[in-house]
Amino acid sequence: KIGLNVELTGEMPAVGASAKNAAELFISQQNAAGGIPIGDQKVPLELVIGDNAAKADQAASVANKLIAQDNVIAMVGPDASACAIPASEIAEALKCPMISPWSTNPKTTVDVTTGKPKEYVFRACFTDTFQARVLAKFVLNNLKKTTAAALYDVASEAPNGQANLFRETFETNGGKMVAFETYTTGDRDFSAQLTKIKAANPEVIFLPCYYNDVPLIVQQARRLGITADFVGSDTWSTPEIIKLGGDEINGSYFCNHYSTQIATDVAQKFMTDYKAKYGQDPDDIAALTYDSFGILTEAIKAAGKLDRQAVRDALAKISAYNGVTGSFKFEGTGDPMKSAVILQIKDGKFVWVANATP
Amino acid sequence: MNALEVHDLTVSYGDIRAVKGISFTVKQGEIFTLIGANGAGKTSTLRALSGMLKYGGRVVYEGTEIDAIAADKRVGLGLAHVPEGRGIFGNLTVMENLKLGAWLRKDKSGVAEDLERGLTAFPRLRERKDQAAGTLSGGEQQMLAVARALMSRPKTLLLDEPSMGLAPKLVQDIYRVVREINAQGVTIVLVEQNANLALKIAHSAAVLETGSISLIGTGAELLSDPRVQAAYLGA
Amino acid sequence: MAAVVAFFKKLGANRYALPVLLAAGFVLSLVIPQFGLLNGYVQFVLIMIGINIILSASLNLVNGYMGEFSVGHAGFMSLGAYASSVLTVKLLPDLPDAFFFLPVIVGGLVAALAGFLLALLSFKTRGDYLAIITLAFLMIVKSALENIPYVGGPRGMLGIPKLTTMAWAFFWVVVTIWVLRNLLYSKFGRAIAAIREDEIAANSMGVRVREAKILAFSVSSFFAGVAGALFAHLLVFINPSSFDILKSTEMLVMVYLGGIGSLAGSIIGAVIYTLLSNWLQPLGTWRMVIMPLILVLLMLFRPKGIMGFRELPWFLPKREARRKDS
Amino acid sequence: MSALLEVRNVSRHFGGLKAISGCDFSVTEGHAHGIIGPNGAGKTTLFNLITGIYKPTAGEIVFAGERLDGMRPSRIALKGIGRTFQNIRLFKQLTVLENVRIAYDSQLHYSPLEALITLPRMGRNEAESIAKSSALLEAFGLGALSDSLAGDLPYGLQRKLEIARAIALKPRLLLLDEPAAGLNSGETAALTEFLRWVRTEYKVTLLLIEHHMHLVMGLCDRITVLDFGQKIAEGTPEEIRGNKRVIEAYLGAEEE
Amino acid sequence: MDYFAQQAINAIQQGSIYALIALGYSMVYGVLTMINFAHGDLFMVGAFACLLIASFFPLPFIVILILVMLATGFLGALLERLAYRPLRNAPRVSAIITALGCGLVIENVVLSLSPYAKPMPPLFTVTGYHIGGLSVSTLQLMIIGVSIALMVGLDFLIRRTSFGMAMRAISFDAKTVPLLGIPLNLIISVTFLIGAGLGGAAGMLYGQAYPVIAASMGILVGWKAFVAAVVGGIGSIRGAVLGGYILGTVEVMTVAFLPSTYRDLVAYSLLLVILIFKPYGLLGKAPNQKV
Ligand SMILES: Nc1ncnc2c1ncn2[C@@H]1O[C@H](COP(=O)(O)OP(=O)(O)OP(=O)(O)O)[C@@H](O)[C@H]1O
Ligand SMILES: Nc1ncnc2c1ncn2[C@@H]1O[C@H](COP(=O)(O)OP(=O)(O)OP(=O)(O)O)[C@@H](O)[C@H]1O
Ligand SMILES: CC(C)C[C@H](N)C(=O)O
Ligand SMILES: [Mg+2]
Ligand SMILES: [Mg+2]
Repeated sequence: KIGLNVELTGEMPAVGASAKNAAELFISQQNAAGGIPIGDQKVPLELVIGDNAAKADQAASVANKLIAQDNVIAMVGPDASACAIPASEIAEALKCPMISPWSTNPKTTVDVTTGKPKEYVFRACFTDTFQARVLAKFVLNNLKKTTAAALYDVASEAPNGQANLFRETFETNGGKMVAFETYTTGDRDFSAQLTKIKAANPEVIFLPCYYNDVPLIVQQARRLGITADFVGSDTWSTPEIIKLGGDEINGSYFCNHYSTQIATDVAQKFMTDYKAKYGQDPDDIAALTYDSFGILTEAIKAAGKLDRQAVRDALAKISAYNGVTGSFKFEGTGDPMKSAVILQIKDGKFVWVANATP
Repeated sequence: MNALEVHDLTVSYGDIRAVKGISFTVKQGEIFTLIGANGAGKTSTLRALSGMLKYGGRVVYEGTEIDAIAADKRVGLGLAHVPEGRGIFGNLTVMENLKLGAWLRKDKSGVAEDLERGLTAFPRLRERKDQAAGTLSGGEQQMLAVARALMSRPKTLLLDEPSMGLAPKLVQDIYRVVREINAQGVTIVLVEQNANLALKIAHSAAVLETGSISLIGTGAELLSDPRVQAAYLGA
Repeated sequence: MAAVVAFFKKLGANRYALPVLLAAGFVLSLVIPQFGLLNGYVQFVLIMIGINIILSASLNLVNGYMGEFSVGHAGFMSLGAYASSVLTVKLLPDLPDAFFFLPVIVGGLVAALAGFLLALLSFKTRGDYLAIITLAFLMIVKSALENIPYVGGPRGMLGIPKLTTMAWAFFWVVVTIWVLRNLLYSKFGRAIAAIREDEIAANSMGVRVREAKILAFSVSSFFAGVAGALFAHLLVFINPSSFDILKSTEMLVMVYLGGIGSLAGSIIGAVIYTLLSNWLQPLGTWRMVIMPLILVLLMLFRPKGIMGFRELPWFLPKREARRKDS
Repeated sequence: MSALLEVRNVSRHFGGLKAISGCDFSVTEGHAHGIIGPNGAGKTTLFNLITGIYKPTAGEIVFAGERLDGMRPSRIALKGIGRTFQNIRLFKQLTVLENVRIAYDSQLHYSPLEALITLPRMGRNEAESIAKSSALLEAFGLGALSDSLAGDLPYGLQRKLEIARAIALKPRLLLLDEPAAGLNSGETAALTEFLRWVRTEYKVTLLLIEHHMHLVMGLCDRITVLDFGQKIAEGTPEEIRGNKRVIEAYLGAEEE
Repeated sequence: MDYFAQQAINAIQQGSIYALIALGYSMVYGVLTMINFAHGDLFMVGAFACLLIASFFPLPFIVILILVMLATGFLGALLERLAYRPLRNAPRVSAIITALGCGLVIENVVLSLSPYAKPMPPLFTVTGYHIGGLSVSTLQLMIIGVSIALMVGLDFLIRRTSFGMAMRAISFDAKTVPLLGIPLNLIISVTFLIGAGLGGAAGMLYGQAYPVIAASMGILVGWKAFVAAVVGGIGSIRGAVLGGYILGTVEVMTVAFLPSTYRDLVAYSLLLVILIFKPYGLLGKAPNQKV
């Protein structure tokens, strides 16, 4: 029994929907093969889904339910850091392994009071510290731009963290932030902030914003006559952004967990299966969720028994799992050693531009 | 033809039966008055007649049964009701209140004429025609309510306690107006506490006691009835 | 249904029933976690029910008994949550568990102070305008918290110790209901009801309208703050967006579901709401279709909520109950 | 006997409308004092000025030697002025007893903190309030209806309850705004008796507005007549009855 | 200077949208003294209706606008008929809570049917004018124009026509209205039709200006517009417009001249202060009830 704690309602329903799809795909594939081998018998997997409505308190309550009531062996999710952090506290306290597919915020896997890594919390993605470094370097070295502005959702955990980390690394590496603007979740008019940014005249605008805000920002910026390049984070990574973004988003760069163009065999197979089942290309969340389930079952197999402690120990020992989004290795923390890619949006597609390793 | 025929009318509020099956007839062109103590069911009867309340029994207006007709449609048939408590719209000006009274009428010139007539009959209203009606004194509001009802050119007018809260002189004024309206051919059903006054101008009358009619007759008959004198005239 | 009513009537009439039940409840709330009689999730839900009871009862004081319409209680709640967390996380990190009442009371007092000021500033305002003032207050609190780095800004506070236990939750529910009952059946409670019915007449009958409103707001926001403190130390993580207009909406739903002007109603509303929203989890987005639909249907058939202006005999002080019997 | 209430040169304007202008009169302690005048003369406005619901535009109002103008209505009520309203304003969704208790509450002395944790003093106070309020209702013949909702009472009893509620304040001065409105002549006669009883039983000075001349003439020691916001006459009932101006402005040619 | 002028244009656009939504709140309030908390969601439905119509029938802009207004208008009238009318004699809050519930139902039904945000196709070509450092687009001009036109029209309807008089009469005392021969229910239905239709029109224009539409788009804007309506003086058409522009201006100018995180703090503090000093809003009248 595996729990899935995702954002089906609320601010980012697309995230929850993709995660749910990927999870169901994974489960059905495993069960078609009779389940996973534990000891000498095959055990079918069962999925228990809880909706956290993209809210911190709901996420905690769902985590509680999945772990204490439904007795799951481990929990996958939540994805948004704002939800993943409180849920991770619960998982840690109840000693249940948790893997967040997509929460990039450092605090998810670290106990803030002691500064030590949490024992039971893992993630399937890189962290914001890493991502910010990758992006800052990309802007400075590849794009050769030295002035940047940022516009982000101040009330949302991931964008907020990414913006601040980006500013830090960008400036220590010789760049200059000329404007640093915010909005709040749910806003749709950014003209005031953009006018301000326009006056500061940056070469690049960093937009660590969720996929449904980005298109609006980009369109309003172009309408105001802003010509700077847009750079985004992994918060962009759903094909939805292309659908919503129109012409204006063309040419923008963002940091991602994997690229369909440099896909391995594992990834290739996942992509075809996913497309066959849901009629659309899988996005990052789908891929990472799929991988989270992958490493989890790997760990369960390795543990050889349905015991939370054993599963967590096996997870921590994973050293070379080959997933859709690359290879995984945990080295004493819940953060995998993983590489990132930089993609560009070009004529309705995500085009691979560069690789970045830790 | 009779203006109104009421057969076995009942009105209930939840479990409370306010009117317990009363019947009476109002002749065309007369003043019919309904008197009775507090809570006897007078207001409830009028509300039933104008369609404000659901009721049992039958109401025949100018020969046709109107039980299935909604309140706003009854006004179109010429049945107007000046409710207890006046029901003026306090947030509208005096003028606007009067104009609303003519909602169903299409003849602009006729309406303007009636408006003028109303303001002449009640000079107090002309003085205050642009004032919010809610700030009028009680008596002024009562005049406005009557004037407004007349704007629909009713054939039958239901009046609920028009003298309530009025200065003695104004009561005389209102009653003079009621008589005048009646003289112009409008049938009037008048509900009153002030039995003395009402019975003096009524052609026929009935006494309502806890939801039932206890006496019915001409105005003069009831005025001289010892039971009425004892109970309602404070004699 | 009638049998249930009769049962409660009998139970309510028995004067030993209440203390016995209270004692039993308290012992249970200590014993259950000690011996792990119920799983963690059920305990979590039970504590949430407690917190929600406190919230709906406190909101009911303003929205039900006083007839105003506050949509800002999530703001009071967040003040309580933050104030108490600052205490346990930053100022008194070594506070023994048994002294948990201290940060909770401080949280309540900070919220009460805000309620006091809000009522003081807006005493001239009524109805929909007051609703907006409370809404603006909510937005200001949220936005202020987002701008204070000391409490983590928009990302909120982490590492709050998990101090809210079933016993504490139970304790505070009892305190809330007891205090509110005392208040409601005192001259101040009558003053509040009089204001709801007719402010001008109340004034002319010697009711100090302004003082009564301020009192109601302060007490109500105190308990919203208490609930916030318990909430923070249950979830161990808070951020400003946990206390948004949706949270206020949730409280409104509980109050009107259970019934305005009734403590019993507040309890019923909170229990039903909390249970339902957990049971309906598997329905995903349709859950949020069904819950409001239930509310709408209830409003259509029982516009004042399940208990609207009715009270179970337990919640009446003895003298009232006695008078009603004789 | 001395003047309990003095209205000195009081005016109140609404926009351009002079509802009361330069009104002067005084009420002697122990009297029943009537105010009559045409509709819209400013009688109710005068009551609202005395009880603080409106603030006077000019002039002063003195009660028992103390200026009232500028005070909040609740303060004024606590000084000893009770009132009823022209359009009944009961607490409709509360019981008859609660209506009276709310007014009686001004005599109770305990603090909010005592209320929150029910100290014994509060209990005693409350018990006393129930007893006294019930007794008052009993005296008014409303005892049997204690637990009915005020809004469910028949009209006549609502008027009576409003008076009882005002009496619960223990006022020295009781303002009654058209207590007989909507009563028939028989009922009005009974009300006159009742008001006499109230006046002696509770030792209050009465100031009342009324259009029923039987009541006014039968009950009042003195009558003030207002028209267009100004006093046009004052005197004993006999004097007023014969006053030409009053007949012209108010009473009309034929007396009722 | 350019900077300020540009921000002023931004403020007017933002204000126009708040004003347009606030009008619908005020209109319904003006008649039933009831806050239609579902209005923000009707606004959202307007945007989706526009998307649906536009993706199946390539009609001219104005025709789509009318269809959208009719569709949301009928939804609003239906809501009134089914959910609010039975509560007309119930306590006022019951109706408000019902409206809140209905709003949630609508929002979540749309969410369940369409979890992803949707792109809104442009219905006409937006031309941008760049004069010096200033940019104005036809879309902005259009939003501003439509709001002002609707405001003037509504103001006329309510103040000058007998229909408007009847609406105001209903707000004062609905029971008496039929006694004058005025069809009460019809007028209320039409009021909702217009009010919700306005919301729908706002949603559609909004969708054009911010072409990513989602089920949750109505909540925040809805609440803000409601705030605007109240600050202006709820029930007053001119007040709604004034409130909308004030809110838009304060929001934009705070961002323009202060750190943008202070936006809500400043905007709502100002609104709070306005309401404390003018408890019935800027153009609202204190209920002048005679005692
Ligand atoms: N809305 C209502 N709900 C419940 N009962 C009502 C309602 N209206 C009237 N009643 C009751 O119905 C009975 C008749 O009332 P009605 O108003 O018809 O009397 P009335 O003769 O007009 O009295 P009044 O002289 O006071 O105007 C009374 O007992 C009253 O209490
Ligand atoms: N709040 C107000 N705003 C504007 N005008 C008012 C207000 N209150 C009263 N008035 C006006 O003041 C005048 C006096 O009104 P008031 O109610 O005092 O008369 P009244 O003598 O009590 O009459 P009635 O005998 O009919 O009750 C009226 O013309 C009324 O329109
Ligand atoms: C886009 C989000 C769902 C994931 C993001 N990286 C976070 O940490 O919250
Ligand atoms: Mg009557
Ligand atoms: Mg008066």
